[in-house]
Amino acid sequence: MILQIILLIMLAYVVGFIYYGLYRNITARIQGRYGPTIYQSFYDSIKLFSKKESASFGWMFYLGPIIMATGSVLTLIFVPLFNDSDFLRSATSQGNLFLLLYLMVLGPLGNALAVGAGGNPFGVMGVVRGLTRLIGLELPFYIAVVGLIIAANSSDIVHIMDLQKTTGMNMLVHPFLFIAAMISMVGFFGASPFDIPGAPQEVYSGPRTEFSGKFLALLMSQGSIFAFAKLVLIVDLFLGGADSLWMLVLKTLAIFVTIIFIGIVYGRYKLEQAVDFLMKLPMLIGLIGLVRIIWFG
Amino acid sequence: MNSIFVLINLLFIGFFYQFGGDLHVSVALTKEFTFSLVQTPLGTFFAYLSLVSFLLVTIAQKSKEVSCNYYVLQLILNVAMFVIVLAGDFITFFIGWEIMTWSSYFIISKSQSIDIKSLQKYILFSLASAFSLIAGMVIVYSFTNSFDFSVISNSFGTIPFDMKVTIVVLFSLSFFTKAGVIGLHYWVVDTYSKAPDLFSSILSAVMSKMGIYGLLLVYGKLIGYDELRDMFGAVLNGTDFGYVLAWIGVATSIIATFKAITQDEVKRLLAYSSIAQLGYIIAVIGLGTSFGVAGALYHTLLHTVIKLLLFINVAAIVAQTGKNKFSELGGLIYRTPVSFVMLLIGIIALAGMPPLAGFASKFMIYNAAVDTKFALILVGMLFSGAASFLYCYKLVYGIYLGHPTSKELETQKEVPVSYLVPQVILSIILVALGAFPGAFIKVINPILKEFSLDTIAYDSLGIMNSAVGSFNGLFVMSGFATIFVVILLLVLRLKSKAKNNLNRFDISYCGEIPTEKTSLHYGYGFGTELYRIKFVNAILKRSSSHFYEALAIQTKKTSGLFSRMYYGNIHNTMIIILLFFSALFFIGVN
Amino acid sequence: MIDLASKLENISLELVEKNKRLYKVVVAIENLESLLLKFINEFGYITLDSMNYRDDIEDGVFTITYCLQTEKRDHIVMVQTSIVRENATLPSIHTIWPQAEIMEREMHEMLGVDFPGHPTLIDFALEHWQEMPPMRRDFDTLEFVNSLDPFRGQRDDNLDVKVEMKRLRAEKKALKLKAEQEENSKSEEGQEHE
Amino acid sequence: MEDGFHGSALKCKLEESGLVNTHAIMEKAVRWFQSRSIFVVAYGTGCGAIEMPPTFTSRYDAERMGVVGVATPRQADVIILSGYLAYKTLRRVIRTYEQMQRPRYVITLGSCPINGGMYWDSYNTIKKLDDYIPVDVYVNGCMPRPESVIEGFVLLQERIKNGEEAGWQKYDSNLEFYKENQKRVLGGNVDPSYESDWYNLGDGGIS
Repeated sequence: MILQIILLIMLAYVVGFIYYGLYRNITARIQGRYGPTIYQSFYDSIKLFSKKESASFGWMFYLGPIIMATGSVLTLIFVPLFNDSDFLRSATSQGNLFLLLYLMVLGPLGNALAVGAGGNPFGVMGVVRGLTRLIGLELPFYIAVVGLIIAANSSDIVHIMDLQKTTGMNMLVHPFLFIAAMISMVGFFGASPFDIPGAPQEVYSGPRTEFSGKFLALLMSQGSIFAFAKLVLIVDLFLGGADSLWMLVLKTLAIFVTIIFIGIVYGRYKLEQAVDFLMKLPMLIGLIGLVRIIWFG
Repeated sequence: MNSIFVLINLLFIGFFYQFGGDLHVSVALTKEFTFSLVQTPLGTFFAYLSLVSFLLVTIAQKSKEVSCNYYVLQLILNVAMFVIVLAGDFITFFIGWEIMTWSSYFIISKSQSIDIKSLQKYILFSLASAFSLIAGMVIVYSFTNSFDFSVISNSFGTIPFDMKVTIVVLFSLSFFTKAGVIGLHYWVVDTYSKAPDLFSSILSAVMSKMGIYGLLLVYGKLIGYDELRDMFGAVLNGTDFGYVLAWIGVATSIIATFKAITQDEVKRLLAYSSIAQLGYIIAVIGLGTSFGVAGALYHTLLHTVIKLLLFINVAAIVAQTGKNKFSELGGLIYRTPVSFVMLLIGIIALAGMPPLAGFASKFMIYNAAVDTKFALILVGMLFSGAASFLYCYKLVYGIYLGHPTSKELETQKEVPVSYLVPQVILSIILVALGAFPGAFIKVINPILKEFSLDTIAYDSLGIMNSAVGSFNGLFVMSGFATIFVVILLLVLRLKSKAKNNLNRFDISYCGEIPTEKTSLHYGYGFGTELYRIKFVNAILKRSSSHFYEALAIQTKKTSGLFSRMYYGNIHNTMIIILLFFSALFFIGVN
Repeated sequence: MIDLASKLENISLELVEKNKRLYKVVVAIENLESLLLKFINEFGYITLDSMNYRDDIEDGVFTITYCLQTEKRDHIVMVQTSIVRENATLPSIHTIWPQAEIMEREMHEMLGVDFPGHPTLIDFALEHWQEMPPMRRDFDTLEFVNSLDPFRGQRDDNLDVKVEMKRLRAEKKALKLKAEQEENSKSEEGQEHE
Repeated sequence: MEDGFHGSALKCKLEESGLVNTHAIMEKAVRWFQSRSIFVVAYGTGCGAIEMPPTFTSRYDAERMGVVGVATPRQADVIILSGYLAYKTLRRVIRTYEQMQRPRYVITLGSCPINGGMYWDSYNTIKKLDDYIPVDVYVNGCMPRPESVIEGFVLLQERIKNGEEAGWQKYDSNLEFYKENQKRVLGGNVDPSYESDWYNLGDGGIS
């Protein structure tokens, strides 16, 4: 199992970074630029890992990025990768969707502690923006997840995946829930219009303000791993999982590119605008789907 | 002196453990009324809860000199709660209830920061709850001719329907007031924040749980969940009654969460968060499923542990620094590292983060909502859970992280050991329960049997089972620890050396150099963003105080009306009394 | 148009009409404030555009000019006064015009004029300035600059411009002469052939 | 972190075998990666600030060479100083430079940082920037076009790749000299540089 976990982590690391390179490339092309190479994120992370020094404000600051990385790796472990294959299934079956929902927030909270210990007011402002945005951002996602759980009457992801073999993709069965979940996914990936926490024009690159060298590199790496985990989760919940690696890559890529195309064309909301928006339209869409499941499902 | 009372508490627990078994005391006060203690699994659970909490708080009181009669009052309160949770009939229950009210009243009045207004609030609401309790008792007695719980639970079905409803409403009101449901929480915040710092932990951790105990007693044992289902219809997979109660609980938890985020005083934030957490319990207590009751019990236990930990921690900090506002504290992490770690464990559990115990109870509560198909309830609970991260972070940031806001904070010592000992014990409990969430199922199952609900499957210590999924706490904990250590080792191995412990002013601050005068702590403005969000602002700007002030004014007016009758000339008074009695007479005749 | 000349004879000042819309009033430092107030209250010159200063080191005075404007921006009057350079002080007029506060701050920093009763006479553009105020004419900027931050040394292949110019001119001349001589010699040959 | 771990494990193995000098290879690889990814904090001093937006945006897309702008000095490798520096600005620039993490490089635009340019006799600007912080690449011209700015970046990348001695090493080796100059020009009010004890020794401490 350990070997499988290491394999999984490396897969997520590579795929996540290539996706981010793709993200930068597509953004550049849409802006009429040539853009960096697709491996640019590797270069960045290796460069940062090999910086001569990295500033640290004490042990809590040191441990924060590590907690965050731990949280995302743990999240990755609890997300089943393939349909009916026993790859890491022994580990995945130890958890459930509720556990995953809370694990996804564990890392950011750990990092928030480090930012607070760093003592940069801009960083803390970024964290507070992030947590406040979370209030609005989680709502449509929670509605979608709760809808799926109620529909499947189980919080076991594997069970939800298996159900889709008979009923078809949840994305088609519960379209409202899928739309709601996708809207909050845009925010989870830090894409516009919800990229409030790290807004460089306002809060000086937000929570990452004080992080340098290996800490920043660690944050970037775990970000890519976490992104992959989130994509796989969406694929499992709504796109009926994947049978092979290629299928998985294809489906995750589809989701990712959709999110890029949504994010690229928008400006940034203010904090209150973002939460207000998320509490109106996406929540309404999600509630429609939820009511459909409860009373007409 | 302190050690004596610690010893007394220890002996109390020891005796209860020794001679507990199935305790059955019954003393006849009159030929009607008896004073009887009957030990049930539910009562035993709550008894241990309160006894241990009192012991820990008494230990913490060592370094904070309090007078002898304070200790005595606390002991009386302890005994009173013991009587309440083991009471076999309503007389005993009510005696305990009254003693609890008054002894706690005297203890609160000993605080320096208390003012008469909050004292009046406290006593008025306690009396109101006591009155509605006694009204319910009397109605029950009038139909069953007995105060004994067993007799009542057997012959409850004979009561007519409207009286049943009245009884349920009266008891619910009484216990909701104690637990501080939103709307009836008017006394909670002031009392918690102005009570003696260590006694606030008792108020939040134990006394509010007496309300929960009362609810479980009434719904579960006296009336019975099946009876409730028959009385009120069924919706989805649950009962109407449970649905209404769940909405009350969810509203409580959401509103209180948002109120908590915007507080500047530490203990007010904790008070609101305790209201919010009790909202979770009340949301599932009426569902009538075994997971509902189990989740309520589990959350009761965890909330007691967490709130004891947090309140003791905050009390230590307040005693050490003399400051109780987020805008005045800050930057204590490297001065009081142990307290920081304790508080960290506390808030991680409070937020329900997986490696620690907090998640298990939340998981049970969510499952209860799932298998009754109360989807909106579930969404609401998840939502308030997400919002509660904000006040958890505010709690730890405002006190320990950021920058010290004043000179004396920079030269703080670690808090006294007597404060740390209970915190360490409690945090060990939290970690252990996080690794072994299944351990508590053994405690819950007998209580479920007592409520004639089907028990929960139990595989092993590590695994928490439910109808709609399970998780392995041991696996999560060990996995977290392993991965954390591995990554830590990797990072330590890296070439790039960390410039450790930079000067705290060496932050990237747009090229400027902050000094002591620069305000770098974000403790005060924290949470004011919420006022700009329309939906949240709509919640925040409302307050129950308007209603109660209006009520007070009306009461004054009516009482003034009555008094005018007597201050007027005697004839009018006589005439009015005459009319009154004649009216009674006619009613009696017809 | 207000006839300033007739209205202002009781105050000792000289009035110059530059054109129909622009007046210049030179007033003694004692009457400055009263005159400014008069301009606001009676003639409607309500705005202070700018405070300009000049260092007349020959007369040993600073000449300060207040430019006032009417509400409609159609008439300007320049109230000019002069103060002695040694520990010069001016009455602060930030109570009359708030915008004067920052102008006076600048003047204090650049010219070293003191404004009694001014709330914020702190650093304006310079930081921790120790020297003589830089806008005084007896402040030797070049010397100060060179002492603080001397010029970069010459490059190895550096050449003196004047010498080079001379050399180039000489070369040109030589070439010209050569050309002329060739011309002459050609013409001579031509004549011989005829 | 995996590659860091595996890389080092591999390194140990090969070192033992002694076949190849893996140290040099590792260094070379790391230098290459460093040259391929350059995080820039653009400090807009003077007129040259206007040349940076076109350099980084669609017209002359500097990101195609891995040159990206970042917001904070902590994350940056290169600081661009575009134009003349007043003493007031110099103080902030030194602070920003000392907050950057090694290896760190400086690129200046225009002739003002070289010899004061058209402000050579101003009472308020410095003439020679390299007295106060080490400069790696001068891009001269008044103002340099984005093409030449990009050329400067390419030059810097070449230097990093070849591992020539960079400015930050000079700064560390003769810190005394730089601090003396800074103190002279900033009138003894040198701000605390949190990385050397120089200012704690009495003269010109935390003012």
